[in-house]
Amino acid sequence: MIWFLTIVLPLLAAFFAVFLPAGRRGSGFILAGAALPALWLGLVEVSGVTAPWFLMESHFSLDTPRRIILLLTAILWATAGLFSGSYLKDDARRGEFSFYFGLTMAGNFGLLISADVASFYTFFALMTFASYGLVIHSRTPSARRAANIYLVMAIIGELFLITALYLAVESAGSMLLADIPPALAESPDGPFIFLLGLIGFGVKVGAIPLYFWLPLAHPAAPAPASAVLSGAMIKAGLVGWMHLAPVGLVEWTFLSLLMVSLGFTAVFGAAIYGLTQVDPKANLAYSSISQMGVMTVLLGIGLYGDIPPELLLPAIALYAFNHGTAKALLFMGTALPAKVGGAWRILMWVGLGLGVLSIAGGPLTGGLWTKSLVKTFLGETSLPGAQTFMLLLKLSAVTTALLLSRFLHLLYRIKAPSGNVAPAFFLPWVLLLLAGGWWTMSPGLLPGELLSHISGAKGIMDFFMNLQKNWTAFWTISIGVIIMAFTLKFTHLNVWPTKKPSLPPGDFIHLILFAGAAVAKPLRKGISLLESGIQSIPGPEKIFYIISDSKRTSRISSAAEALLRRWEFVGIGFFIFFLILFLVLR
Amino acid sequence: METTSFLPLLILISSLVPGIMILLLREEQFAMRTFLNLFGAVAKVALVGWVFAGYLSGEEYNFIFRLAPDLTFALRLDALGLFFAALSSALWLITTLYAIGYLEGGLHRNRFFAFFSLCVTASTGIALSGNVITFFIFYEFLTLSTYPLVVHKGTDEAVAAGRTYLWYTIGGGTILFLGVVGLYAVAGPIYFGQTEIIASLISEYPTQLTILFFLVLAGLGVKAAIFPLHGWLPVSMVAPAPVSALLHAVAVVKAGAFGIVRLVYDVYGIGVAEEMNFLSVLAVFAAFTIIYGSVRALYQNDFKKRLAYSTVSQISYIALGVAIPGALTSTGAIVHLVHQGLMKITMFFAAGNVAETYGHKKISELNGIGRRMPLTMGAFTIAAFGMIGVPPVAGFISKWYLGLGAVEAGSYWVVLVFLASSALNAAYFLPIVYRAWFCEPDHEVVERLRSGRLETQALLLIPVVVTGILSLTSGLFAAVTGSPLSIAREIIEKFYLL
Amino acid sequence: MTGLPTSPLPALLVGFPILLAILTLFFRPGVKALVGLAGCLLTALLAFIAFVEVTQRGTVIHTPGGWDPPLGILLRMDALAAVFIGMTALVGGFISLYAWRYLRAQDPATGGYPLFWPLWLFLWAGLNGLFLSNDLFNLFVTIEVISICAVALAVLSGKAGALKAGLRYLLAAITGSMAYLFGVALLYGSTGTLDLDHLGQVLEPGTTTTFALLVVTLGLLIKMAGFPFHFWLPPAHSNALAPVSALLSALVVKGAFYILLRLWMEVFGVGITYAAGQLIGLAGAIAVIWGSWQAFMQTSLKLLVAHSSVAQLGYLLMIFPLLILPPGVTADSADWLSVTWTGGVYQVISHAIAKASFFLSAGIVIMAVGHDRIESLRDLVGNMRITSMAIGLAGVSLIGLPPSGGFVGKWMLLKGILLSGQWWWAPVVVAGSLLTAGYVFMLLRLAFAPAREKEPFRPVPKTLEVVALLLAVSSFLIVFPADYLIQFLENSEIFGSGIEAVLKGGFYGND
Amino acid sequence: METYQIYSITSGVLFVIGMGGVFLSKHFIKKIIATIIMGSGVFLAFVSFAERDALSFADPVPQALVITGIVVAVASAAFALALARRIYQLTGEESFTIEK
Repeated sequence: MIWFLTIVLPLLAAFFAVFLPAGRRGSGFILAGAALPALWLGLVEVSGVTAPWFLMESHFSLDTPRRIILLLTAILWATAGLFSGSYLKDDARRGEFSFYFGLTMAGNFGLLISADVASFYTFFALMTFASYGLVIHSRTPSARRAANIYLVMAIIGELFLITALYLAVESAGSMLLADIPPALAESPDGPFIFLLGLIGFGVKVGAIPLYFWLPLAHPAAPAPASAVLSGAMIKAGLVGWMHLAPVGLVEWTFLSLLMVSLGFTAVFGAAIYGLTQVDPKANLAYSSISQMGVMTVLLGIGLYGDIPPELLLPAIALYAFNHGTAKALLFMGTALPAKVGGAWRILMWVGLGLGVLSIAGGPLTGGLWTKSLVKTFLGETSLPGAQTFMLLLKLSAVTTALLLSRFLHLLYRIKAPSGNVAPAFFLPWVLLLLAGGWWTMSPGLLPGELLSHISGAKGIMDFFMNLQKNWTAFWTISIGVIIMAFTLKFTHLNVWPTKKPSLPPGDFIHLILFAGAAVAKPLRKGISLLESGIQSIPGPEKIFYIISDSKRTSRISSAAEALLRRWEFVGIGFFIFFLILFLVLR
Repeated sequence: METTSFLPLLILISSLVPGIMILLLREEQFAMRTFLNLFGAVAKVALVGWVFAGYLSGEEYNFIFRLAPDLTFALRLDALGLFFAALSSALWLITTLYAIGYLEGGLHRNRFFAFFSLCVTASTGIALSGNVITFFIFYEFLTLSTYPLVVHKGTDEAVAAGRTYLWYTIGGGTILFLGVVGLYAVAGPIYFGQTEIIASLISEYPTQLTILFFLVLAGLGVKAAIFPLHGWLPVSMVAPAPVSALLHAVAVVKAGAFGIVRLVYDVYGIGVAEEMNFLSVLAVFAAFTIIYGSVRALYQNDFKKRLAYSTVSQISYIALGVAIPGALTSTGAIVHLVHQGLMKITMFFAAGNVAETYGHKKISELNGIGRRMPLTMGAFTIAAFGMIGVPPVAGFISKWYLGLGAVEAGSYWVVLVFLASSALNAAYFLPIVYRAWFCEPDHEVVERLRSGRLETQALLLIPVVVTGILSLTSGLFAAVTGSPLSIAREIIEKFYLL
Repeated sequence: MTGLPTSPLPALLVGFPILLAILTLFFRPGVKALVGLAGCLLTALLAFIAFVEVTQRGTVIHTPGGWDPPLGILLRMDALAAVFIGMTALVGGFISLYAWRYLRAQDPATGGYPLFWPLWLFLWAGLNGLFLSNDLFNLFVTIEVISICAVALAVLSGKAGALKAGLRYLLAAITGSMAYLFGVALLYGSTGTLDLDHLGQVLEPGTTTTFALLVVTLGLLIKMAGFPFHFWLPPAHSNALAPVSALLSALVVKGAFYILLRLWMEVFGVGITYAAGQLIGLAGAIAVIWGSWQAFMQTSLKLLVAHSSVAQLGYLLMIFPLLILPPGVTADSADWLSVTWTGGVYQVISHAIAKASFFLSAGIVIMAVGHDRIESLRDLVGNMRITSMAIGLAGVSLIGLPPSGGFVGKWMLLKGILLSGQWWWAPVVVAGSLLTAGYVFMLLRLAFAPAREKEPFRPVPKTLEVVALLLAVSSFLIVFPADYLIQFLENSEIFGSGIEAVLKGGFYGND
Repeated sequence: METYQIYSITSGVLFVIGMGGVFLSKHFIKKIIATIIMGSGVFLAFVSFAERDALSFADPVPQALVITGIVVAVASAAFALALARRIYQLTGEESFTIEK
């Protein structure tokens, strides 16, 4: 029951929000309430169910990594829902927003709890297409453009995805997601199928080189939607990867190295590019790409085969959890500085600071904990170049800190309202801060063996009290923060743009669009020429009409008939007929 | 074959007789006409349901009448036929309701509804026919009964469209005739399912049977709108919306597609068709049509014309499914018969509603229509997503089976065709959806409805909502017994076990 | 000859209409029509009785006055004759009803062309006589009676166009008859007999036989307007009054076909070659294409229908090549023979019904609009539902679409073609069907098109419309007794020794 | 040359002349006369065949046939003449033009 409620409640909420005035008014609570079953599933282990009547026989169940991510997702949707209720109070399209919000939520929950391909793909698609409505919400030209680029990329992703799924299901001979990784490990086509899936889900993850829609779309949406986009939905792609990846079963060095290097490219490239932005949300979006890079690296290690999946996958999930909550906190936080004033502002800054620290892996945060998971596995794997990667990972703390301190600075520039004011949506934000903080650092989410594998017998508190680790984290982050502060302080070093981004968000999409525009014009012209050409090609019936309708034809045929009517010609005909018949009768 | 039952005949009569009676009515006898229409439609649905239930419990229904030596009129019910009959009769009922609303106050309603009924008689006849010749009889009867519907408006454009329609269909019919006679000449009377006849003759008459296969295929290909025989379809969308809906979703194109299914599975048999490489030819044509129709659809600004080209493309899914040997593709093909019908009828209803309520016929006029007609466009959106193959709409189920089957058969190029088609479908359907929901109207529209009033007449609205919901649920609950998918699976099991 | 049951019915079938024809001459114009109509209906009834008689008793004969051949005349009614007589009765009966109402409306002053009735009854008697005749000379006499009556009917309106067409028709008919008669003379000269059965047994191949075959065939081809001798048909049929056109097209030309069929199948077994059959078939094929194309190009309604007759007669000629076995094929393995000839006969019937309906409908339209340009059909569907339905149904039957009679005929013809391996005729059938569809739907297209002027249609008597529709519907209903009819033809002893026997002997393989 | 052969050949020639006349001459009356010539040829053929097989007496059947044939031919010719005359009265035409 709880499984179905998880999906059905958000759907009901969506329709409730759009059709009933009461639903529009109380949308915040309704949407938040709709996430509760998912929250329950995230916290409490419930045995899976089979729904033979749904799609092509559906199965719903959870495993540890997915439960962690479901919990994350549920928290984000609940708080974002609550947040949106007051954030969009005066928005004319509020009902519509809730509608798409609910649908997307249903898709997001559904894909996480699905254990078979069909329902997974169904909910994945629902989430993908419904979130279009969230991205385009403001209807500004830039939002429209972002949404449309998002849609095109999403469809491309879906196409790769469905191909991967066809092949995977065919080779597994089963619709169960759990059967796919072993089948891929066995199949000679396994790497190819996985590569297709890598691309298909890569769009959603924002992996290099498929990410460029993301810095456009995530900032375009209203703050709560950006939060779930960047915090929760982006993880759906990751979950997809985890479903396909035969972690611990294969040794695909090439794919492994590919993922790791793409991951690191994202980690650094996105972080550096993000510095050029002036919109804090674009900045965050690049940070998301960068952080997803880390998760890509982790999964890439898994493909090398020397880390058991039961250790690696929960670790990735936990990393995602930390990033998700923190990132959502920051995204929703972008709406705060203009509204929060006075004493509340302190709380706001603390929260934002914690969020930033957590993402960067700062001392005493969940980030430190999750990042050390990465380090552990990088240290354990025998993947070629693992040492270098370790170094790169350490370096990434600097770039992340740089990027996010830039983010804080961008927020800092926003003018605060006077007086001790806090909007209603400040409360869900604080709730998110608390919930995220609590669950990231609580050991309850992780399986015991992973816990002990990482922190040894001493337990997690000991880990957090480890001075050396905290110190390392502290100084690496400090480097970034100090560089930022330094450059801001000295004008001739202040290269940071203030009004317009020095490089446009979405980076090389512009190259693509530019090239596309150059190609598209002649292409479109060519195709429309072709189209008019095709239209002007007469079909068989047209050719017949031309012949039958022409005056000339009718003149010729009536002249011929007139000839046949003449007695002389009949006589000649008689004679000829006579002769031939005579000949053939002999 | 021994038992004779008049039930199949009764199914035909349930629309034939009302059709003829309506023809004799006076134009203003609205109540009588509506009664006859609905009575026939409901009776047909009930009868088909009854027979279906009987069939499932093992009853056999045959009706045989000899017209001339080895020219036997035979109605015989099998799962595939009943499947199609159920689709026809159910959608007929819905379309009748729609048409009553659509033509309210229009001209020549008697003629319209009479031929409407005859048209459905023909398509159920096609479904129930037990042998090749009976199939042919109804196939041609369908051509004749749809012609007055295509030219119904009587405008010059409609009449010209009717001309093209006839050239194609009669031409196809004649070629089919040649093929059918040839089959009878070579193999004698062929009842559907007697694939052993051809199988035993194929080694003796390979050339003849090859030529005949392609003659029959070409004849059927006209109605199934396979390139290059599709020219009539985009033209004949000038007909009133319920007619387009019926032509595109149920009656005409499906008759062709259904015929192809019969030809391959029930006349030649999959084994022979595969062995002789007939199927690969069919596959190439079908694949080309899928892409071609989609590309052409991209460039149509006329709403119904875009839908028409989309039909060209979608119907070839069925042909392609048939052409790729394997149980999965076959299931996909057969289930797509129904799924495409549901989705396409929804789309045409929606297009009709928009045109009828606001007069918009061009896609460029559809900005913001979703806000004014949320239910209509909601149904349209569901159907559009289904056409693209987005789950959980019905179209996904078909595409899933087709794609998976193609992978299983090792025909990877077919998968690419499906993908390209999906992309193209998205490229021409999503702009409509985008305009409807996310664009502001270009000009001021009289807001004729708000506060409790329906967005359009109830009789126009209910059918589109019903078919929209059906498109969704037949995908969503595809695994439930009685769903199109489950029936298609049963049908296919039979073919592959035999 | 002995052993066959005798019955007075054959004599009655010929004598009764003649008697009535003479009787009608004595009445006032107004009454004449009534008596004539009554006579026609009675003749039709008689024909049906005779038909039933044959179905019950098999072939029946009658020798008027008890004189046996060769001195007397033998009237013999076998299944083939019965079918043709029945067809004449059915079509003729409907046309009579139509004519009664039509002529009165056309020409109220004189009581509606009173001469129509005696002429039509004579014609009917001639037709019955032709179908019942069993010797060459009787066939000549009956076909002459038919021709003269037909021409007289064709010129009934007295208009110059009709007269000229009539004279052309008459001259062509005389030429054809004379050619035929010349052939008869040659045959008689070489064999000394005119009896068809006897002739078939004694005829030997030779130059005389060849020449006889030549002139008889060509003469009959002229009379049945086979290509390239169709020059008289379109003017004659299109200028006549509507019921007359229907009679001419549906029945009269079939007389010559009947003789040709009987002679080729029964008498000339020894003289005919495979190639000759191909030649006749070729003439038929050209007629199909040419006639249909011409019909398609016409702008006048009745000319269109008349050209359509040329084409339809072509189909009948196309059965001849199929009935002649190619060298080296024995009749036992030729399983297409019976389907072909019974199909041909069935085609005759369905064409007669459909074409009659077509001409009658055309007459109605012309009556309603006052001219016979095809344009006049605009918006027919909106104004004259019944007639447009009749045109539609008759047209569908002409095209040969199911479930019409024309379909069964075409089916059997095509099957014969494919079974015989002479596949080269198949494209002709296909193209002919398409062109037929072309002109039929050209009419329907106009019928559905909006009218150019207001109220273009004057009201016409409902009876006419109903009769035309009934005929059109009959062209579909004959599908139901098709199986019975074909069995009836197949199983009966036809052409004296029976066509199966002749065919089994083979025209070629025997010698 | 036997008598009946002369008869036969003559009849054939007459027939051909008649037929040529029907097809090639223009005037109505000439055409009608041509048909009569054809008829004469045919009847002559019949008559010539009356003497066959060296029978001592002439075969009566052809004679009977010829008489009937002549009646028919005369009737036709008369009818044709009447038509031609009527056409002339109505239109003044004496030969066939291309009509519809």
